Amino acid sequence: MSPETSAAAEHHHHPALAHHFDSLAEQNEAATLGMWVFLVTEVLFFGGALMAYSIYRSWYPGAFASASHHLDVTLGAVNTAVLIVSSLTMAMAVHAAQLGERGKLKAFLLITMVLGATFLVVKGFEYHEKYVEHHIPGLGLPFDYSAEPQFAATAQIFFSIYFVLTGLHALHMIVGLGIMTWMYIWAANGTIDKDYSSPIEISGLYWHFVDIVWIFLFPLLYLIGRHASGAH
Amino acid sequence: MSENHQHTHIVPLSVYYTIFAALLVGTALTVWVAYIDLGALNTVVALAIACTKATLVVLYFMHVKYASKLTWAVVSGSVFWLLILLALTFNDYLTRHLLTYG
Amino acid sequence: MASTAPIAPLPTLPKKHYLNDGTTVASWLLTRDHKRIALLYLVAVTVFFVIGGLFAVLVRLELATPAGDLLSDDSYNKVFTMHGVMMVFFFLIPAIPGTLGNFLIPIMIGAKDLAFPKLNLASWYIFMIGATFGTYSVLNGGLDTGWTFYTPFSTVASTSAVVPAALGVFINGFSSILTGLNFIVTIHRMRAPGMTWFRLPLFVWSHYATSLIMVLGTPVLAITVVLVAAERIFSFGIFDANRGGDPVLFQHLFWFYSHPAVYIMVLPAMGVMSELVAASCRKPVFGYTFVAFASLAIAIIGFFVWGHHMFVAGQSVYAALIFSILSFLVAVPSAVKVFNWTATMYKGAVSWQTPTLYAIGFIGLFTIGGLTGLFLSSVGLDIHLTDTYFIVAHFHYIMVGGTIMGYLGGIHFWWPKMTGRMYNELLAKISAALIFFGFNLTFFPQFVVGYLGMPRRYHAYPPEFQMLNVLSSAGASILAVGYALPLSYLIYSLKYGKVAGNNPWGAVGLEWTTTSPPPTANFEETPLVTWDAYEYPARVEGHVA
Amino acid sequence: MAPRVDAFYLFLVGLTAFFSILIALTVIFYFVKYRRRSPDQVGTRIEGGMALEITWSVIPLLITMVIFGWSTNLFFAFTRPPAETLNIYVVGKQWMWKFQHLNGQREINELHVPVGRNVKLIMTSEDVIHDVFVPAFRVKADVLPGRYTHMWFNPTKPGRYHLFCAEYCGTKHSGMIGEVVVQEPAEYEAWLATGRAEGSLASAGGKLFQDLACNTCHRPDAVGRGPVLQGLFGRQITLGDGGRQTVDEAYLRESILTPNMKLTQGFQPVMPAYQGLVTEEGVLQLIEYVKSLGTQPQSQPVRPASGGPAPGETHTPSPNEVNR
Ligand code: HEA
Ligand code: HEA
Ligand code: HEC
Ligand code: CUA
Ligand SMILES: [Cu+2]
Repeated sequence: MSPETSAAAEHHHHPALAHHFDSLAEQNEAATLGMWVFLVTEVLFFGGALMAYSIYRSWYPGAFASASHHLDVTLGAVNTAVLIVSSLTMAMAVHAAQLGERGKLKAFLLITMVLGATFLVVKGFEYHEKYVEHHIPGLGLPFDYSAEPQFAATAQIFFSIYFVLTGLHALHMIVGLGIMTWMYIWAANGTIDKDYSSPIEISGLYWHFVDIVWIFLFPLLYLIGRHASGAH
Repeated sequence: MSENHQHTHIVPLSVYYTIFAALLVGTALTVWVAYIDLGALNTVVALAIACTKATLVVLYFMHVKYASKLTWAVVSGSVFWLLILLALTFNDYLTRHLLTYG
Repeated sequence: MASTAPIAPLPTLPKKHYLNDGTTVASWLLTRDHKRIALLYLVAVTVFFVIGGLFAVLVRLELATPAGDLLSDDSYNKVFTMHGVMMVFFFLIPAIPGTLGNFLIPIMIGAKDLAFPKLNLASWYIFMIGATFGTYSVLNGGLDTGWTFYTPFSTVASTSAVVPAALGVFINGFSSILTGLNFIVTIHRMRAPGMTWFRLPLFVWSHYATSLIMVLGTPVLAITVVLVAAERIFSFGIFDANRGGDPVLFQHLFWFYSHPAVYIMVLPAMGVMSELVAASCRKPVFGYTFVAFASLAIAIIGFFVWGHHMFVAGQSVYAALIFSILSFLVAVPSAVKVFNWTATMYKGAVSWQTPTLYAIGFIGLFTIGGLTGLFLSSVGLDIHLTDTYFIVAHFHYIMVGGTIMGYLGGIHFWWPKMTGRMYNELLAKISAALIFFGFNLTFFPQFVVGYLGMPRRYHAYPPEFQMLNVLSSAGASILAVGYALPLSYLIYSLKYGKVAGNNPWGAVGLEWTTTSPPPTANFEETPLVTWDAYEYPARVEGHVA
Repeated sequence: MAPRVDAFYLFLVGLTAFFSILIALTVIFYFVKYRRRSPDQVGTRIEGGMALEITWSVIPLLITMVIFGWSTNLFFAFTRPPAETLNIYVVGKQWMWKFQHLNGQREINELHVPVGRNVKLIMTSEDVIHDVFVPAFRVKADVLPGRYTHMWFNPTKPGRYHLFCAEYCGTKHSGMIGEVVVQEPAEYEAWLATGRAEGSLASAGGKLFQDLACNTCHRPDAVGRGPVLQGLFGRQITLGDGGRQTVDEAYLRESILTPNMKLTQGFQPVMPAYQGLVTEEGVLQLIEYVKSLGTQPQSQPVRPASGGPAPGETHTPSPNEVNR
C-alpha cells in the first residue's frame, strides 16, 4: 500500500467501500487482481481438457481431421465473429462505465448479452445437428460413424472432447450472461458510477476470457485438416 | 474519490475499434488459411493466429498493456503453467515409442 | 505480562472481542469475520479428522490379523478409500490454511480482514457442500476407487458412488481455489503500512506459496474429475483403452495436481514451524530469506515432478528419468528449511512448552518422511517400493508426523490468542509424547513390512507379515488416545482454562500485540510496522519481554 | 537384481539414518543446552550465514545427484532385458493371473520358471490396470489394458515366491495373488512336459488363424486380400498415410483388434475388426503365430517359402481348447 492511497482515505466514504479497505482505489485493485488470479485457474481448467485433446490429436490425426469435417465451419466462424463483436461491446461498456455514461453502459451490456445469447442459440443448433447425425458418443445414444469405419473408434474420442470443451465453454457463457444481468441491474440502480466502475471492468475481464477460449477452440475443433476436405 | 486517484486507464475507443478489426481479420485469415495445404504447418499457423488474437484481447480489451507488473506476472504465469502441463506430459507421450518401463 | 513480571496483576479477558461480538447462531453462520470463519473451519475439519480417523481405526483393526476377517474385501476397500479421501481433501488440505491461515494472515500483516470476506465465507460453505457430497457417497454405498480414482477402474469397473464423490472433490476444489485466491490478493494488497515483503512472518510466506499451488493446481484436478464423471455419466471413452483412449493420461492429469497438493499439505505446516521455532527460541529464524524463498521454490518445482508417481505405470523411460531428477531437486529446499530451523535453536532461549515439543517432533518425523521420499524418487528402487507399505509409511510420516504435528503445535501455540485461554500444560505434554510415540510405533514397522513386499490396499496378507502389522495396529490405538486428549482438554479450557493474556509466550509478531481474543477489527488502529519479523525482544504494551 | 537393489537400499537407509540422527541429536542437544533459564530470557540475535546456507544447499544437492546416478544405473538394468530371454505371456484380469508359455503350457496364478534363465514377461490386461509384483526379485510393472508392458528377471534360487497384484483393481485386489515357482532346469523341463499336449503357443495361434478364417485373406503367396505375414515381425513397414511403423507385439495386436486404425500401404480397409471376438490370450497366440512365421528383419517383400507348409498347417492337429 502506497502512502498516497492511504491519504485518500480521508475523503467521503463511497457507499461501495467495504469497511476493511482504506480507499476505493485499493478495493478496486484488490478486486481486479482477484479476477486475474481466478482467470489463471480458468486457463488451467481448460488446459486439462486441452491436454487430452492434444494427446489424442497427435495419436489419431486422421480420425480427428475426419471428425472435424463433420462440424459446420460456417456456424463456427459466425459464432467466432459474434463473440468478437460481443467483446468489443463489452469493452465499450467498460469505457462507458469509466466515463460514468449510464445510458450507454446499459445499452452496451444489453447488446453484449444479446450476442452471448445468440452464440448459445447457434451452439444449440450445432448440438442438435450432432444429435441428428448420431455423432454424440455415449449417453446411450447410437453413435454412428459407418461412413468411415476406420475412424469409428477414435472419432468418438474427438466428439467426447468436443462436447467437453464446448460444453464447458457454453457453461461459462451462461455464467457470463448471469453476471451481465447482475451488472445490468447494478448499472440501472446506480450502484455503478464513475468512481465505482470496477465491477464492470472485472466482469469484462471474465467475458473477454471466455471469448479467448473460443478463439482457440474454433481452429482446434473446426479447422483440422480442412485443406484435404475433398470428400466433404 | 478525487480524479487523480482514478487508477484505471481509460483506453480510447479508436484503439478498441482497431483491435476489433484486427480480430475479425484474424478470424477470416484462420478460416482461409485452413483450406490451404501447408502440411504440418497448418496447425502451427492456426495456433499462431489464435495466439496473436488472444494476445490482442489480453493487451487491449483486458487492459494488460496498461496494467501493473503484477498483472503481467499473473498472465504469463498462467501460460507458463499450462506449458509445464503440456511439455512434461508430451515428454512422456512423444518418447514412449523409444522405450517404456512397464 | 504474566511471564515477565511475576507480580503483575493476573490478565483478564478484554471486554469486547470477536467472540462476544454477536452470539446468535446467525452471527456465526453469516459472519464475514475471518476469525470466526477460521473457527467454523476448525470445527468442520475436526469432524472430518475424527471420521477419517475412525476409518483408519477400522483399517488397523482389520490388518491386525492376516486373514480378512473383520470386514469384507469390499468394505475394506471402501474404508481405506474413504479414509484417504476424507483425510486428504476434507481434512489435511483445508486444515491449516482454513483455520490458522484464515485466523492469522490478516492479523499478521496488520489488516482488518481478508481482501474478500464474503468470498471467504462462501468458500467455507462450498467446502461444506463438497464435504456433504463426500459424506453422501459414504452413506450411499461408499466409494471403492482409492483416493487416486485411477481409470479405467473408476470409470468402467467400479460400481460404487464415484460420481457423487467426484462431485464432492470438484466442489471442494473450488473452496480451495477461492481460499488461495483470497490469500494471494490479501497478501499483495492488504499489508499494513511498513509491512514490506521481507518483514512478513514466514507463516505468511508459506501460505503465499501454498496459495499459488491451490490456484494453479486445483483447476486441473477439477477438470480431471469432471472428465471422470463425464465418462461415467455419458459413457464417453476418453480414458477407455478399448475405445482408443489412454488410462495413463488420467494419471498425468491427476498427479499434476496431486503431487503439488502434497505441498499444499506440508507448506502451511512449515509456516507454523517457522513461527514455533522462532517463538520457542526467542530469536529470528536463521536464514529468513532462504526459508522464505525455499517455500516458493518448493511450490514451483513441485509442479515439475508429478510423474514420480507413475514410474511403473507405463510411461516412457525418459519421462521417468526427468521426473526422477526433478524430484531430487525439490527435496533440496526442504532440506534447507530443516537445517535452518535446527540452526535457529543454536543459542536460543529454548522454551520447554508444548508447542516446542511439537516443533521438535515435526523436525524429526518430517526428516524421516522426506528422506524416504528420496528412496521413492530413485526409479530403480521405486520399482520395488511403489504400491507397498513403504509408500504408506512415507506419506504418513510427512502428513501425520509432519503436518499434523505442525497443525497441533500451531493450535496449541495460538489457542490462547484464538480463545483467550490456556489449556492444561501437563496434559498437553503427555499427549504430545503419546502422539509421538504412538505415531512411530504405528508407521515405522510399515517401512519394514513394505520393503519385505507387503502391497498396500490389501485387506488380507500373508501371515509372515503379521508381527509388524500387529505393532502398527497397537501404535494406532496409542495414537488414538493421543489425539483424543487434546480434543478433550482444549474443549475443557474454553470455559475453565486460565486467562492467557495478550502475549503468554512473550513472542513477537503483530498477532501478539492485539488483545486475546482480538477485537473484531483485529487492531484498535492500523499498525505501522517499522521492524522486521522476529525482532526480539518483544515489544508489548511498552514493556520489553 | 535383488542384491544390487538391496545394496542401494542399504545405502539410502544409512544416509537417512545419518541425517535423521544428526538432526535429532543436534535438536535435542540445543533443546537441553539452550533451555530457557529465566522467563524473560531471549535468544542471541543471529540472522543467518551465507556460507552455511550454501553448504547445506550444495551438499544435499550433490548427495541427491549421487543417488540419482546410482538409481538410474539400476533402472537401466531393469529396462533393458538381455538379448536372450525366455518369453512368457501374462494376462491379468479381475482377479486372476493367466500365464502362457511358448510351448503352449498354461497356468493360472502360478508361474513356473527355470532357475538361472532370463525370463521376460509380456503382459496385458483384459479389464482394469493390474500390476505384477514379485518382491523377491525386486521387480514390478503395471499391466495395462490395450497395451503390452514388459518386465524381466533372472531367478537365482529355486523356491516358491510371492506374486502380488500391486495395482489396486477392485474388490479382490488382495486375492489376486499367486506364486512364482523357480525350478532347476531339469525339473522345469519335466514340468513343461506334463502339460496337456496342446501344441505350442504358435501352433495354437495357427489353429486360431484358421478358425477365424484369417487365412482366407492372409496367404503366404501374396494373392490374398491382405498383406503377407511371413517375415513381418520386427520389420519396418509403411502405413497408408505414409507413416513408418515397426512391427512389434503392440502393432500386431492393434492390427488384429482394430485393423483399420493403421492401414498398411497399398491395402483397403477390408479387414474386419476382431475386437471382442478374440480374447487377449487368443491375440497373444496369434501374435506368437505371426512371429513364428519368421522374425528376421528382411529387406525384400517376403516370398512364401516355396513348397513349405502353408501357415496354419504346421501343427499336429489336436483337439484344441476353445479360447474363452
Ligand atoms: C505432505 C505430503 C507429502 C510430502 C511433503 C511429500 C514429499 C516428498 N515425496 Fe511423497 N508422497 C505423498 C505425500 C507427500 N510427499 C503421498 C500422499 C504419496 C502417495 C500417494 C499415493 O500413491 O496414494 C507420496 C508418494 C511419493 C512418491 C511416489 C511413490 C510411488 O507411489 O511409487 C514419491 C516418488 O518420488 C515421493 C517423493 C517425495 C519427495 C522426494 C518428497 C520431498 O518433497 C521431500 C523433501 C524432504 C526432505 C528431503 C527431508 C529433509 C532433508 C534433510 C533433513 C536433509 C538431507 C537431505 C538430503 C540429503 C537431500 N512421494
Ligand atoms: C491426512 C492424511 C492422513 C492421516 C491423518 C492419516 C492417518 C492415519 N492413517 Fe492413513 N492414509 C492416508 C492419509 C492419512 N492417514 C491416505 C491418503 C491413504 C491412502 C488411501 C488410499 O490408498 O487410497 C492412507 C492409507 C492408510 C493405510 C493403508 C491402507 C491400505 O493401503 O490398505 C493405513 C494402514 O495402516 C492407514 C493408517 C492410518 C492411521 C493408523 C492413521 C492415524 O494417524 C489416525 C489416527 C486418528 C484417529 C485414531 C482418530 C482420532 C480419534 C479421536 C480424535 C478420538 C475421538 C473419537 C473417539 C474416541 C470415538 N492409512
Ligand atoms: C477380409 C480380409 C481379412 C481377414 C479375414 C483378415 N485380414 Fe488381416 N489384413 C487384411 C488387410 C486388407 C490388411 C491390410 C490393411 C490393414 O492394415 O488393415 C490386413 C492387415 C493385417 C495385419 C497387419 C499386417 C501389416 O503388414 O501391417 C495383421 C497382423 C493381420 N492383418 C492379421 C490378421 C489376423 C490375425 C486375422 C484373423 C484373426 C486377419 N488378419 C484377418 C485383410 C484381412
Ligand atoms: Cu489386480 Cu490389483
Ligand atoms: Cu509426489
